[in-house]
Amino acid sequence: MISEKVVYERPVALSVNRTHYCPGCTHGTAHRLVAETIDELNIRERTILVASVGCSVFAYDYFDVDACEAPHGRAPAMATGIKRVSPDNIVFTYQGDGDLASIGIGEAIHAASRGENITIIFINNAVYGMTGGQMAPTSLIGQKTTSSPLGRDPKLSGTPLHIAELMAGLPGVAYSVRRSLHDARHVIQAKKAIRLAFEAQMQHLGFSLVELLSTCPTNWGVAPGEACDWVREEMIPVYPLGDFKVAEPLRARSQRGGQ
Amino acid sequence: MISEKVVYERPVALSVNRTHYCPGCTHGTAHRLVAETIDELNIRERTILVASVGCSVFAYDYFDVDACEAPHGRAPAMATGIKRVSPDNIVFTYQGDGDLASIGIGEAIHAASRGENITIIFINNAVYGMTGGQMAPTSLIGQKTTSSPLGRDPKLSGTPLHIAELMAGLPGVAYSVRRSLHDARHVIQAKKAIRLAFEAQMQHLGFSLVELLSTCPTNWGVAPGEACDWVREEMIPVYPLGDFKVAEPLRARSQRGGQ
Amino acid sequence: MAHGRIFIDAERCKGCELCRTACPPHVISLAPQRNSIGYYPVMLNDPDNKCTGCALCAVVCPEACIIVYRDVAVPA
Amino acid sequence: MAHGRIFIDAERCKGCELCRTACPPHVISLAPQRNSIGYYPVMLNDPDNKCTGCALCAVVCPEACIIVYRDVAVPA
Amino acid sequence: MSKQLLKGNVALAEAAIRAGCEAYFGYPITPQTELLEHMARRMIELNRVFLQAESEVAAINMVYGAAVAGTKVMTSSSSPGISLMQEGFSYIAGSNVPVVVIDVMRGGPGLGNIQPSQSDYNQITKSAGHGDFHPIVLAPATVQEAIDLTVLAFDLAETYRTLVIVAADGAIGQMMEPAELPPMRPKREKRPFWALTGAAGRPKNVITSLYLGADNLEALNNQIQDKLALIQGHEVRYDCYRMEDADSVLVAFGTAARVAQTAVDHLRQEGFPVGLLRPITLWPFPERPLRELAQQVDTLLVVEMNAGQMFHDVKEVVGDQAEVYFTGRTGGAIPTPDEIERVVHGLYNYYLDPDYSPVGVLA
Amino acid sequence: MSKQLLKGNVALAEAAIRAGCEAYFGYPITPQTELLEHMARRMIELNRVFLQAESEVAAINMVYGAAVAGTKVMTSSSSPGISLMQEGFSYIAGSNVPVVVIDVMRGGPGLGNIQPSQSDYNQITKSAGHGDFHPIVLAPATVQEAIDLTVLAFDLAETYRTLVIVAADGAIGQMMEPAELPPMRPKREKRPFWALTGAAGRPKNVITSLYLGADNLEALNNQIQDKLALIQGHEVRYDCYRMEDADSVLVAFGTAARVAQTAVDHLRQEGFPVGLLRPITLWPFPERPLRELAQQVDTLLVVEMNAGQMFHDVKEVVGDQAEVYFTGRTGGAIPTPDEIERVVHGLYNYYLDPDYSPVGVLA
Amino acid sequence: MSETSVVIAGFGGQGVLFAGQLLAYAGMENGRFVTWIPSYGPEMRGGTAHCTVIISDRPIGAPTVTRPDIAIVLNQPSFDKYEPLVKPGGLLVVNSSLVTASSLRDDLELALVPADALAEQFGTRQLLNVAALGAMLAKRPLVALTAVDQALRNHLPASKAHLLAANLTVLEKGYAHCVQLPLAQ
Amino acid sequence: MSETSVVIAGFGGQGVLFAGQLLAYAGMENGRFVTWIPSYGPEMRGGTAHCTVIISDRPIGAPTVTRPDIAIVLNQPSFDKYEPLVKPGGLLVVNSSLVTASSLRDDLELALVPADALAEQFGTRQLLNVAALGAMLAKRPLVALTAVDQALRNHLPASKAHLLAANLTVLEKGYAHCVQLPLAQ
Ligand SMILES: Cc1ncc(C[n+]2csc(CCOP(=O)(O)OP(=O)(O)O)c2C)c(N)n1
Ligand SMILES: Cc1ncc(C[n+]2csc(CCOP(=O)(O)OP(=O)(O)O)c2C)c(N)n1
Ligand code: SF4
Ligand code: SF4
Ligand code: SF4
Ligand code: SF4
Ligand code: SF4
Ligand code: SF4
Ligand SMILES: [Mg+2]
Ligand SMILES: [Mg+2]
Repeated sequence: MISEKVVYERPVALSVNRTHYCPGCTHGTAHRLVAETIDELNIRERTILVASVGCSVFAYDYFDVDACEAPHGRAPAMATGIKRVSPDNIVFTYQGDGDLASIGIGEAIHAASRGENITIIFINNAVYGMTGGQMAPTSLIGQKTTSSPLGRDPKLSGTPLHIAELMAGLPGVAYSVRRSLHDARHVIQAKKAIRLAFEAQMQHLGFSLVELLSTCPTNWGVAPGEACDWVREEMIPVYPLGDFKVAEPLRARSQRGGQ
Repeated sequence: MISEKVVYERPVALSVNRTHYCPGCTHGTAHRLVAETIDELNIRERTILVASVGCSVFAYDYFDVDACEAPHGRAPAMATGIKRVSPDNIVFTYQGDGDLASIGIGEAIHAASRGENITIIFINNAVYGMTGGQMAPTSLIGQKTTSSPLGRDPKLSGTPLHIAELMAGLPGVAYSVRRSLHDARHVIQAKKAIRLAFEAQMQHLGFSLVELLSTCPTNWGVAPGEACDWVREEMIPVYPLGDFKVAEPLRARSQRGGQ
Repeated sequence: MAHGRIFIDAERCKGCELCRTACPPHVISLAPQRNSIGYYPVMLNDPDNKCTGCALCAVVCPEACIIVYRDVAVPA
Repeated sequence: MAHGRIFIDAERCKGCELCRTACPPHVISLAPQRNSIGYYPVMLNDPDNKCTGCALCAVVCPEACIIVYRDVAVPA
Repeated sequence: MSKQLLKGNVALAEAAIRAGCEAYFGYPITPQTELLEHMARRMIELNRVFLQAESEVAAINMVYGAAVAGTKVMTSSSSPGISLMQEGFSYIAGSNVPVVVIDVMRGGPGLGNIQPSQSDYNQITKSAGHGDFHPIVLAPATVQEAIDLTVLAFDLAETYRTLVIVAADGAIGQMMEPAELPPMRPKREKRPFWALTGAAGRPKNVITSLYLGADNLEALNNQIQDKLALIQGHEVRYDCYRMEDADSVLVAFGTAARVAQTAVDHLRQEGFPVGLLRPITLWPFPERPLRELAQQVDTLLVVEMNAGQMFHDVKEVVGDQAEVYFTGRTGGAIPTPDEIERVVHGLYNYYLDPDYSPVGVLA
Repeated sequence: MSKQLLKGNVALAEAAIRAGCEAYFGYPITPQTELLEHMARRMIELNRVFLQAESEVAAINMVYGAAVAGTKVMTSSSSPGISLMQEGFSYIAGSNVPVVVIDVMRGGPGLGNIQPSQSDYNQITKSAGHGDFHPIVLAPATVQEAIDLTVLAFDLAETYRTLVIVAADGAIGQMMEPAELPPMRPKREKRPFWALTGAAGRPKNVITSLYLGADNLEALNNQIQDKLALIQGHEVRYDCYRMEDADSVLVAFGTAARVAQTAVDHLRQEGFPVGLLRPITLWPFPERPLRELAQQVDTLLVVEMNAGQMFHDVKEVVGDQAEVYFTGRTGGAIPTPDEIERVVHGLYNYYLDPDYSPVGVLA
Repeated sequence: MSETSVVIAGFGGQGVLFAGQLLAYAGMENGRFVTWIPSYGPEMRGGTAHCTVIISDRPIGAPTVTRPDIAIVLNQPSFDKYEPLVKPGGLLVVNSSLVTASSLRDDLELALVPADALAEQFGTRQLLNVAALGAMLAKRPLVALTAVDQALRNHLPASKAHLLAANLTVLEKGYAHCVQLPLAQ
Repeated sequence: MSETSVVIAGFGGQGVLFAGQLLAYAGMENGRFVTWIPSYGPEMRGGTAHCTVIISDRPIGAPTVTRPDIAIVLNQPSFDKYEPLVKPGGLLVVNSSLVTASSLRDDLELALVPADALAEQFGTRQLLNVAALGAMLAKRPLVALTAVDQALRNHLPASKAHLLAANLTVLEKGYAHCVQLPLAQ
């Protein structure tokens, strides 16, 4: 006899709310992966999300966990405050590249350097999504944005910041990797990394960060599918995927390079 | 016939004011080296100092150049503002480790990442001198300070931040080295590095930073000579001296390692 | 060959078509009607039962609006 | 052997003795009197003319208060 | 130049450029983003300085740097960003350098929302961070006035070597209205004598806000207070509307004043003798005209898009000379003429029946 | 417990600990540094959370984090650091979480100096950053009161889920005085129901200050305004000194009030019927008592260590009921009893000779 | 009416902001006071956008209104939102290509225009906004049709210049549709 | 006098802050109101430090004074700074081991005490602060000598416990010196 089994369904840690994300925006994908991880690790009831300011500002509506909303860039500081008083909770921030790499770089670096036992999901979409597509520290050279209408000029605005690599240089960091969300194979790899990042925290190994290359079809001015192509063709050459720091206890389970 | 020549005298770019530094504090040494450099390069009349908040807060009284005083940690932003509107001026900041590595890490990293064509003299004395000896991000593991009375505990406060190395990782940086001020040989090497840093700016190569290991006899609670010993014995092993980034045009003139 | 099917929550779907691109046997297509939010959702269009239940569509779906089923042989 | 001498601005000197430590022939010593700020400054104590004018003292002096002279032979 | 349909944010930006703004540093934030974006395009085009800073804290300190170098410089932001600039404002105040800031206010507290608001009133008029200081605060009510006051802001900043804040709100920033831009000013060639330009052929210039010893810092403060008094004496600006025989006067600024003006028209049609006093400078506050007015009318109704901030300034000035009431909306809502009219009706009833308590009014 | 000779900063810190402070995050700044240093030693000793943050911006957001997690949490700073916390304050306000902040004020604006001052008055009583909010502000005048008000601060913060600022100044922070510490409170075992502790066996808790749509944010603001009104109704605190038959009253808080008190003694000796009203809560401001007082006396002289900030609150409340004058010192100077007495002498002369203009007085 | 407020609402991409600007430009060219204000920020994500245009004979107060005189609704969610809000006696212009629901209010004038269809027929589908605008003007001649015509000529972005003729045609077709058709009740 | 203010000033390292605390403890143990406040911050770098102690029968106003009743000056810069500031009729205690200048004021009482010398002779050089404090008390018995004695016993830091006896001796020697010597005019 033939019967059916469910091989994929919506994770429990995602709330029932609809997202406000644009069609094809991989913020949604990242949310799903985090939620799946929370389900798998069975930590929904002790996880605390620190949402940030960016398109993901309503993340607290989309996850079914206790959550708060940090001022722009300050999520790692807020997460520090929470984790220090509640070391048994699993604390993660979800931050965009404007939030983490621009205004919040200080808080991110210091949390990492202190080895705060928190997890950061870092969405690099090379642009400020929420405010309408301005240049981010992660925008590519030559990338046209609403605040670099002639394309990012390295002489005026410098070069893309490589957060996963930067973090990997700090001793307090247990896990720092970059993954991409532009196709199924990479999404699967991203998921594994997210899971390892949370496991790093559960094993008290210190700071963990997963940088996810993500699309912003709206502000890039392309269709969702083309946005995925742009990640593959333009972003990945600048932002190589890979493991930049993997603490010893996690190493056996981490795939090299993640490509 | 025997006559005398002056082989060393006070540089012109140092003003006549007495410093308020404690006896043996090598802030004074760093000032002198910068002033000598300004004299040698003949740039006193186009140099602008951005002083910071720390024991060197009065640096603008000690140099005979145009100068301003930035809010704590924000000297690189202020220097950016100045340099952008006055690209023909030589702009440098003088910052302590609390100022640059703690509260001001964001401004420092972004100025470096943008490749601002400015020079930073960074005084690492492993402590907040001005406010009475609290822990800095550069304090050593186990170092007793007024805010880490039991010694810096990496589990609570993380590990020392390596600024020269961190900066070297950013493409906008033309020159990032570490030197020490604890004895004559090292002072001479520090001087060469400071000169190269200013030359980097004069050659429009981008951001330059010289990290100087410096003493704080007062807050370390030791005599000036012992403070120099402590730099040699305790700090240098943690903060290796050396060149972490030297842009091609400077390379021929930079000595390797600087030890 | 494994056989499966998918359920798409058309009210959540935003018609981004990432699933369509990801589907190896190309059994997903755009629906002709907008949903109530105004998007044209996708639908399973699998007359020949080519869906394998591989779940790649679900893996890429940003809206988590796909449920994937796969046939299993149940010992009678 | 080169020969030199140093001038110390005693009112600027803070008596940190870094110059004393740096001086190869040990010709610098602490003065017995405080200066007007309250520090015991250093002084050149070189009865045997051992100062070489090497300037190492000046190189380490945080107060930039040492002037170093060196003898030079002037063709007569 | 003739009138164009201009978006407030764009008008603010272009007005700054034409007033001679040499450098702009800013950080994106809704609802002022188009201002930054216009700057991004135009300043580069004109070979002037545009830089997107890494944060508002960095932006205000870049501005501070460009100001000590003697250039006409500006930043813009909205409420949370303005909060982050408070320390920088205080340093600018303590250094007597000219700076222009545009605040396109939005709803608070906290992240709040991005709708129009006037709830930065206290934080920009009462202090610029710590210490005793008031920036000049200019509040436009139309896109045209946004242009005119931005130009004025640059002039006042230079004249008094002071911080000037143009306090707009999300509605002014986002709306389009017909307005005329001024001609482009010629580039200023020389930096002011006090500026940091390198100590060539003159003693060094030092710009600092550090004054060790109470005496020195008090001397600075006295100088600042003298300057503030001078500004209070010379720079008060306000507008009056239909004051003839008014026995009740609305007091409102910016977008709230537009609505109040509509309400005045309606109320006048109904026969209520109501006028409007609209402060244009929020600091210096139009104290004397308000005090004089208070002696002539019975009632003042302050209308704001906040919970009653300017209300306290009005009350302080009016004292016991007239009744002062408040009505307003918070959270990004704009009051409607209806709402204001209802409150005014209530106030008139109140005089007939002292037990009547007008809705939505704080005494 | 008997009296000890305690330094203000240490007393503030130890009082917080005994009041049940579970976590402290702070950044060094003179003249509050010993507070942080005491915390560094004692909190670790007691197995509580102490962390030196990388900045004041980080510190206030760590505090915000610990607050949303439902712990009693505190930070401390001095004026420039308080400026940097404004955005954080506003988020805390918008989230209705309890937080205690100690501000040991110093001279401004800018870097200013590290001498005692009261020039944060506006920035802490008028707003907590952007948006409509007032923290409760408690102003101790002695080391003993610094202790008592710190304990009270924790209780008020919890009761109203609000931000409470203890506004001391460099003199209170640095001086030693005999004072008695309260006993150590037992550790609180449970986190409040609204806290983020993990959504175990209950629906998730969310703490945010983001309310999209004017209606939602206005509802939040209404709730906040209701809370503020409640606080104004219940928590006004002030102190009166030698008010019997006074016809002139000094109004001063904190260190200025100590000096004013000495001046009152001297003036009484000379036969001048002078009293002192000392606001203990700077917000909520003691409006009613002041207003009542104003109806009984001729003159109020506000004495502050700033250029006249509380002065405006007094003036607003007093209206035209009495004359309100100001005298003060800025830049970190503490007024002397002499100076105050001279001004009071001048004021009495003024009544005899209306042309007489008292020195150092702002009308 | 000396002051008229118009809300134009629809999906992102339906050109509501531009339609509003056209109306404002036309009003301005007719020498009247005008304001235009968009919805902005994250509420523009995930679908809907709207703008408010006010045209008046005297200076305009708030640029936003809670109850518009006229609403042009280009999709179902906009219909749902604005149908109850239009002032009594006001006009509701409905894109009948996408909106099937009908108004139960009897104090409104209703103008049904198959905007998508007209646009597709006489130009391209994107021009539905102009079709609806034309329909509105047929019912309420706030500004002269020629002024909108002029505004199109002056302000159509360079990248769309080739669509000028189509725009003008669709504008007129929308107008014509509502002038000729009997009112839907 | 119901309220007396004392400034103690000298080089960093001369123990001025601790001497002031001793006086404050003693005053407190004598049941009086006391305040102590130090100079603080960067002005402590590069040499000088001072503190102000006020002892009073009633609550104390400002903990700082511009013109103290008593100044104890342990070095020349402190003499230069405070000699002109002491209130008329006040007391100036001078460490004559380091200060050679003499006061020209005739409205002051002057107490010269060779504090360094006494300290070195009867204890260690570091105790000069206590010697000067003793001298002051000989001229103005603000608090009982025994109260200072007690304060020393209670508050000498553990690391200096071995110096207790020396402290007590030097305190008394300072006291004795000024009780016995005729006033310097
Ligand atoms: C202090 C402050 N500054 C600026 C803003 C405006 N702002 C909101 S989101 C954002 C940038 C978001 O970009 P990113 O973090 O990359 O997230 P994305 O939207 O791309 O996911 C900015 C600048 C703010 N809310 N607060
Ligand atoms: C916003 C702000 N926070 C804190 C301070 C207090 N403060 C002054 S200097 C300093 C630290 C100085 O340390 P560092 O930069 O290492 O310089 P050093 O004194 O060691 O040379 C601090 C925290 C301040 N002035 N402003
Ligand atoms: S604007 Fe960009 S990042 Fe934001 S939701 Fe849309 S696609 Fe995603
Ligand atoms: S405290 Fe330390 S860093 Fe500061 S001047 Fe003294 S020795 Fe130098
Ligand atoms: S499960 Fe696989 S085959 Fe089936 S629809 Fe999804 S992607 Fe296509
Ligand atoms: S990926 Fe998801 S949202 Fe996108 S079209 Fe497919 S089902 Fe719809
Ligand atoms: S010049 Fe050389 S030898 Fe002479 S005193 Fe200096 S260090 Fe000594
Ligand atoms: S190094 Fe300079 S300051 Fe130090 S003792 Fe020698 S001369 Fe004096
Ligand atoms: Mg982004
Ligand atoms: Mg340091």
